[in-house]
Amino acid sequence: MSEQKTQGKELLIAKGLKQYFPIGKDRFVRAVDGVDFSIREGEVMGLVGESGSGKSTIAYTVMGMYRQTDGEIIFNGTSITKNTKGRSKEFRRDAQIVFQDPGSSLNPYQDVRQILSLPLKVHNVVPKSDIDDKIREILQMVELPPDFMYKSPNSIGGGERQLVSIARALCSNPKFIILDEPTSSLDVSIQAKILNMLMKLQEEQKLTYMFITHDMGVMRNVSTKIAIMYLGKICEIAPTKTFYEKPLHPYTQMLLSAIPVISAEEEALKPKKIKCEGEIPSPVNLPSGCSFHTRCPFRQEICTKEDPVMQEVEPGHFVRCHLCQKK
Amino acid sequence: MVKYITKRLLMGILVLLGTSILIFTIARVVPGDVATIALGSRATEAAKEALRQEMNLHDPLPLQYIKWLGNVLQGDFGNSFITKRAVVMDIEQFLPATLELVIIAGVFIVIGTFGLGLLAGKHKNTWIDGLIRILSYIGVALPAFVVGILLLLLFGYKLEAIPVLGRLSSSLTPPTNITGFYVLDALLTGQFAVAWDAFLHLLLPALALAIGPIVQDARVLRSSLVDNSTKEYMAVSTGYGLPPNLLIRKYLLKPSATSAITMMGMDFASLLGNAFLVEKIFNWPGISRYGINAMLNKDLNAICAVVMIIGITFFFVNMIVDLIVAALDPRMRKGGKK
Amino acid sequence: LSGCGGGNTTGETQAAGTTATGSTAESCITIGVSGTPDLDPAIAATGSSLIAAINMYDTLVHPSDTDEGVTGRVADSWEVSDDGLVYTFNLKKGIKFHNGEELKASDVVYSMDRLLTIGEGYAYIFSDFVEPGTTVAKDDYTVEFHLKQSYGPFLNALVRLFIVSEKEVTENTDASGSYGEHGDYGKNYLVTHDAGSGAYQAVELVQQDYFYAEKYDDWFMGWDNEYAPGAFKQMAITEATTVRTMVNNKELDITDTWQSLETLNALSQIDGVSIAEYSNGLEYNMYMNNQAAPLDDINVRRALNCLIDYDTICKTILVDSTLSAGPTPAGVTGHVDTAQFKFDIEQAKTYLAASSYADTYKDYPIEIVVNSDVADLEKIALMVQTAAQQIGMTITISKAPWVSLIDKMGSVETSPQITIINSAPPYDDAGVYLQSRYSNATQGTWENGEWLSDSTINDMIEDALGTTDVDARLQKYADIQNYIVDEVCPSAWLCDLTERCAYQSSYIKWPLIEEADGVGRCVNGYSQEYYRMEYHTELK
Amino acid sequence: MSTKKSFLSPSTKENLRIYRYKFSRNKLSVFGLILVCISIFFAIFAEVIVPYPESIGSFVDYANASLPPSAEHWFGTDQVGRDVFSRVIFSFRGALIMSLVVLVISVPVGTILGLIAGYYHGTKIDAVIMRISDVFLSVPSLILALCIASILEPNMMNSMLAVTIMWWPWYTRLVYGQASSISEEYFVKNAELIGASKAHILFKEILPNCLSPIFTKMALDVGWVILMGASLSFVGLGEQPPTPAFGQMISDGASLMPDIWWLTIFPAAGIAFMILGFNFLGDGIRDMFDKGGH
Amino acid sequence: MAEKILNIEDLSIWYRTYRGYSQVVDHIHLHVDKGEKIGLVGESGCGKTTTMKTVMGVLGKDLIHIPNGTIDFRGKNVLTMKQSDLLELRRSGVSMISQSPMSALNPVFTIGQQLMDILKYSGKYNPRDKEALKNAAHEALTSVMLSDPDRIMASYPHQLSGGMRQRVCIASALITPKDLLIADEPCTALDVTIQDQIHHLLRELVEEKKRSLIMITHSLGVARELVDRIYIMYGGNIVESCRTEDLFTSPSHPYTQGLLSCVPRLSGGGLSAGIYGYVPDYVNPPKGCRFCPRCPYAKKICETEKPPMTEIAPDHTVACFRFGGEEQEKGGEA
Ligand SMILES: Nc1ncnc2c1ncn2[C@@H]1O[C@H](COP(=O)(O)OP(=O)(O)OP(=O)(O)O)[C@@H](O)[C@H]1O
Ligand SMILES: Nc1ncnc2c1ncn2[C@@H]1O[C@H](COP(=O)(O)OP(=O)(O)OP(=O)(O)O)[C@@H](O)[C@H]1O
Ligand SMILES: [Mg+2]
Ligand SMILES: [Mg+2]
Repeated sequence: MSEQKTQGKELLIAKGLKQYFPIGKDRFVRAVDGVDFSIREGEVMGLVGESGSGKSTIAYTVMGMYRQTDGEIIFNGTSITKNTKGRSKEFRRDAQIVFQDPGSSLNPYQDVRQILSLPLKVHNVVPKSDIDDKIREILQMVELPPDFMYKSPNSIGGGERQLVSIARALCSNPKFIILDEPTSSLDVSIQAKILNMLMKLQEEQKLTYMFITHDMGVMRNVSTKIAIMYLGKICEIAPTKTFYEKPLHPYTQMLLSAIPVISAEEEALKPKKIKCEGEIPSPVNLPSGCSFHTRCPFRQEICTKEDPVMQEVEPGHFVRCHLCQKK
Repeated sequence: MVKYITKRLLMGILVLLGTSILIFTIARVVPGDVATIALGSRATEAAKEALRQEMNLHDPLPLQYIKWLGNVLQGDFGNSFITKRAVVMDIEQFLPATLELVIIAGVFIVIGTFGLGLLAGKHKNTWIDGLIRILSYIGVALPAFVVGILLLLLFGYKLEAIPVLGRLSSSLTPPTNITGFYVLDALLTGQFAVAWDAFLHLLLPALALAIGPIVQDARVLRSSLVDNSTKEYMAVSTGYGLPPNLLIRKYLLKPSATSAITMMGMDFASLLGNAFLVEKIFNWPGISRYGINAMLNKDLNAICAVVMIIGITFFFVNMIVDLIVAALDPRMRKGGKK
Repeated sequence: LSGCGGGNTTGETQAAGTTATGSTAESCITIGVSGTPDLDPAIAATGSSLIAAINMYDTLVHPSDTDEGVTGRVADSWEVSDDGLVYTFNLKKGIKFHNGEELKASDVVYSMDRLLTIGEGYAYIFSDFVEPGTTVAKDDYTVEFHLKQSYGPFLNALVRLFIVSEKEVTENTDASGSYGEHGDYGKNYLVTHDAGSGAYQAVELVQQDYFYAEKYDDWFMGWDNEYAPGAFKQMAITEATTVRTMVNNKELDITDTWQSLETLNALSQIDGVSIAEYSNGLEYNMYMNNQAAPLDDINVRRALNCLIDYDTICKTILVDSTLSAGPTPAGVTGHVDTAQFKFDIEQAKTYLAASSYADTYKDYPIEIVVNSDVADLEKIALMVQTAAQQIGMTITISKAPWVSLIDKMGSVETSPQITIINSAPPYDDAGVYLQSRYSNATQGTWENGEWLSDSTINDMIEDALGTTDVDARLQKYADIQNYIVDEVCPSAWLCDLTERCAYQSSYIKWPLIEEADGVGRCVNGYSQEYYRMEYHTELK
Repeated sequence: MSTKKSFLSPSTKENLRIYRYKFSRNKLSVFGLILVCISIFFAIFAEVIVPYPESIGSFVDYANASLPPSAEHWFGTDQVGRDVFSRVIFSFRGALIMSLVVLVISVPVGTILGLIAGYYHGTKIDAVIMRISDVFLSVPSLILALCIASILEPNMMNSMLAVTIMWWPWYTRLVYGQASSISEEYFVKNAELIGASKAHILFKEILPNCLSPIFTKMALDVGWVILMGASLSFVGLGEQPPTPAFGQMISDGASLMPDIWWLTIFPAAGIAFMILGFNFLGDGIRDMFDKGGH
Repeated sequence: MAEKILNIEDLSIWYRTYRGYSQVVDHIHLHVDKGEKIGLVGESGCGKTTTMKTVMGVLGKDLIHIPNGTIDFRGKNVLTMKQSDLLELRRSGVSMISQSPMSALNPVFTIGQQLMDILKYSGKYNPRDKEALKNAAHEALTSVMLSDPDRIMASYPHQLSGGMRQRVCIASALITPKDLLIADEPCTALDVTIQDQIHHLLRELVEEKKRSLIMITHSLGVARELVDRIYIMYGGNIVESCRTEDLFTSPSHPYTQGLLSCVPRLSGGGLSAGIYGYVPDYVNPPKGCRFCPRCPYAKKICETEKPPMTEIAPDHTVACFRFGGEEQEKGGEA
């Protein structure tokens, strides 16, 4: 299913998005440092990258949790960054997020019913009298039994908690959901189940996902296009198939080559092992030039001086690397 | 570090200003005729009027405050209604006595807390732990003044074992005033008998003050010891084959000490103000008793001064405790969250 | 604006004597007091201050030991002009102040003017009829007081004029004080020093701790009494446990008189400790605010008078006190026994029925405010409350510290409906007592909580005080007393207080107590003239 | 609609069972609960259960004054002949009322301010609220309470007022710490993103998570308030006579130690009884909300 | 057969909880040979860490109860060891890399202080020879690719990133030579690239110095790349053990099969449906096979009896009634 080309209009466009966090005088964590991407309706865009590369920050910035440093976000044709006093009501209804940590994303002092009724009430999805029915319906969508309504988050497992989070995101009939590592803290057996359900929902309800993970295996199976992040910048975007078959950026290659796999067949797919070296620089003191040059085995003179720009090497395949630059 | 301290100091000044406004307002707005309170109801009208002029009572309140603050900044809190002299002189006289008492009590608190706390933590869920727990409940439930009375009766009255009243036996001459602390001054001037006598006088009131905090803080220490002993890093350190004694005294105690130290700091600082009952019972000429007298007699200038002095001391003690805690626990540095 | 003056005597120690700091004389008598004294005789008003002043200063006249009236002390003799407006005193020669200066007439003048100008302490007993600046020294040993109006008890009042050394005070004056050319009038100096000529001289005052004074060897009265204490020390201790421990350890020789019955009982169990009983002329009064309903009706006041169990008060609560007979303390010059109320609930009912509140008194709860510093007052209030309950009157009790009580009594609106206070004449004269208790002039002070505003009484008192002839004056006093009880009944008179304290009778001889026939009597404060006591170190 | 049961937590049987288990696991907590219940019982039914109800009000009986404990007077009688047992029992009421009034006023005030400051962590609102509470915290509470109580009229009302004024900042501080960390949690962020009102976020999302330390502190504070009241009484600034109060009785009795010991010891024991009860209870509540499993 | 360095026989470990004993580890058998690398694979919460901490003897008696079983390390039972022997065991016998780097370091001491103490009490160095201790610490830190050992030594844990802390943990476990190294998911906080390097390091260490390794992980991929033999654990039971190659070619236990199918493949091909149901409740575990409620092949007997470990091929044992026991023949197909 990931192969199919979805040709919708562009639902979310980010241009030159920057998010810096001040830490003391004139020092910033450059968590997101100028990224551009767009997501079409019905697409599942995967965002991968190692821990701390700024994946969640992109998600939170899009959702409007931070006062964004720079750049523009266009959602459904309108620029939402103009609205500095938080996001509009429509956006809050149409865009939802499922957080990474199931432990802290549900209020331990509310039961599932209360948790789910909040978005229903705020967005007046159904009349007050129908709230309970609607909750049952939504629980059914995520394959939880109706009597889950009365459970408290403390008494259910991590997987179920994540399902409740997903149910909450579905309450307001959104168009777009950001999934921030929805399964990374769960077991493989439960992960598979949740991923399946997510994909089913996406198809049924024509949803658009931004799917964040660091698991390349998962990414391969859920996304239609993949963006890979390194130190606050996107270094490669490509349709899933191309991405795995013809990775161009050295970092992508390095990453793919290091993935532990469970069959020889997969082994064959991996690029040749690239020995990595060097420290990961901190996002506070970014190196000059390409931020990956400290670890890059193919580093050249220019890499230490000039920051490469994003280039479309073939339709839909963007790379940010001096080596792949078309002259 | 320096920046942190400066920031704390600035913040402290702000808070102290707030405190001064609070206390000044209370002292000026609420009571009746200040002049009558100060001079008695049979004083002549001229005398009363003179006092009102002196205290600027005819000015609007904010102006009164500013004038008062101006004087305070020059070290002038006005005259006490009771002692009829500059409040500053009273404070000079009474503060060292209380500080000496409270410092000894503080030493008791530190020794007692760590002693009992470690004992209970080491023998958790045994009878020793239980006994200390019961002691701590008794400590919570028995007010210091009751403890003081019991100690006084037992040691001073029944056993006559320890001199109990005042700072020094009346047969001895107080040492020359250097620091105001009798024990220290006597040692500095080489009068060892005086130092010993002064120390004996300190024992019981200090103990009465210390017992409550000791048993409670020991429990705080015990519970953080027990909490931390289940932490992953303790299991890991155990796994490295470090000797059990080192584990408890170093690896467990240091991260566990901070909450108890914070508590001890708070207790220590509040002793200064709350010592009055004990001071009263042991006839200790201290600032706390002076403050209570001032309050009961509506000695307004003295009240303001005492509250401010205690506020300042409180602030410094808290700051020192924070610095100690920061020294012990690097996570608390950079003015981090508690 | 260094208005407060003298806050900058930096570093100076409390000591008056240069080197004698704290070294305690062998035979030092230690007395418990409720607070360290004010040494300045122009300010002194509290009990402990009075004791200190009496022992450190001399006065022109001294209360007579034998009969009513006064005998000369500094004054050798005196004359009164016929119109009673000029008093001339001839002073003894060779009296030396503690600083070695001789006491002269100018010192007396200075002392009077200083007292009046400062206007605190006992100034009020002179300020009505003596103007500052009118007293003159005719020569070194003759002083003349010129009164504005005639004042009968003037001689008696002079026991409160303590003579300070002009030289010593002026030498130690802080020029920046608020008394113009007099600077601070030596006020700051006299906080810790004395400037007197009396039997003892101040050595050290540690605020709120103790005051220590030593014998003045050159005292002009001489030291016939070889066992007289070499020093006295007033210690500010009130806590009963502390007092007990100290008495037990023989560290305290005489306690203050505010110890509870139980404490005194316990103290008397200690070997060598006896209870001293004497009367300072203190009378316990239950003040009723005559302007507050329902106390504005005389019959209600009378009813309350009948609700007091006088016997229990005198026997059980204020042990060994005597029944009060009228609006002045017994034993004061000019006192007469008046009619007395009895504890009689039926009688109370009758009075109540006769009052204008006969039907409504139940709607008027009455509040008794008691001084929280005196343990026994609450018991009396409780008794009244219990008795009142029996006839359906509601009485509530609240406690207030002395200062707020004074404050409350400052105006008629805030004055408690009922409060219990003891008062004594400032000197031995019934008239001055009547004036301070019942005239309009003292309304708003703690001595007068009745708010009588009765012009008849006012006039009578004024007339009596202006009478110079002793017998005529005393007759007028008698009339006033009877009038007050019979026609006004503004208060209830609970008892004449017998003050009780414990003292170490095994080594202290206290003539006032031991030679008295029954309860020793004296003018307030004079019970503790230490030069008269004997301190037997060898018996300790 | 979400009714009362939603306030604390979803009242599933499981949760209640866990709470009950955790609470009752420590026998002392149960003991504390019993002590507290007895105290409340004493406070409510004092007049009915005491052997000498008249001793509570104005009553003097000098014939029976200062009697030692006996069969008729379990705790003896005081200097005016009132039954000490009856007075001790009755004192529970004053002590409870005092703590109740103080806490009922100071806890909500402190909590709301703390919630606001914690939620707006790092802003001006936070700074203003916390500095004001610092002002009150910068002087030992007993001193300031005494100061207020003595300058105002010294009676029960004013003592309570004074203590209340001193008390709220502690809750502000406590809740502030909690709230500022809770407001970082994802469920709060989520509620914000959904567009819930500030009131909902403060009271429905954050507040329930702060309740356990609040309740624990409240239980322990009852003891402190009682002690504070006793200390105020000791210097004559508390409950007015003849209504019995622990501190008053102790301070009156203290001067009579050790001969008439029963006047001090029994009221002290009464205080100890209540404080122990509430402390045990507080420990129990803390255990109950304790996240740690075993 | 090689010398067994660690041999766990019939071990059960119960946690004391408010609901009663939580029977987390249930009758497991496990052994490690000298020079062998074994993997312990299973989902979160199945008792891997618990087992290994018990081997180290760091779980207090007030926390756990051991109803039966023995843990022999170099022939001595750890469970009945004297304190001094236990210290010796920890100093030279076993070391463990903790799973949670965030809480495994004492927050109030610098890394240097902590490393130095380990060295000082290891008995391998002269405690007074500061220089030697420091060098050893430096070496350990560089070996885990921490580039600036001096700065790291002077840092407190909270000043380091999660990845750095994890590498510090690894370094302190490797700092003195031990016979057996237990690595409890050592790479959770690390990037795949660094993870790869650490695995390389571990492999080198064990292979060159003839030590043994227990690698705890929930990733079959990691196990496949690193270890010789794999134990699959489910719900406190060891359900299958075999050589690594065999596991991927002929997984036998239904759980193993499910697990393998759940792993998303790099080659695409969609996602599996996952394993039906959830992990058992340890306080009231299923009476028979603990996997039974989730097992597609479950039969009557699975509900009531525990399946024994059955050797279905050399070095390949499975605990399932589909193999072995009287049910063996019938169980083949379903
Ligand atoms: N509020 C903040 N203040 C300061 N720094 C922040 C803040 N939030 C994130 N960062 C920093 O920004 C960087 C990117 O963080 P982010 O959470 O977006 O990473 P991530 O890719 O989601 O990582 P992970 O996989 O661990 O979730 C990190 O270095 C992080 O420390
Ligand atoms: N102190 C404890 N008290 C009670 N139960 C505990 C305790 N520690 C762990 N458990 C339970 O024991 C079970 C096994 O825990 P353990 O940490 O051994 O699992 P694990 O296999 O290491 O899991 P993970 O992969 O998450 O590390 C879990 O269900 C856990 O909830
Ligand atoms: Mg993230
Ligand atoms: Mg684990």
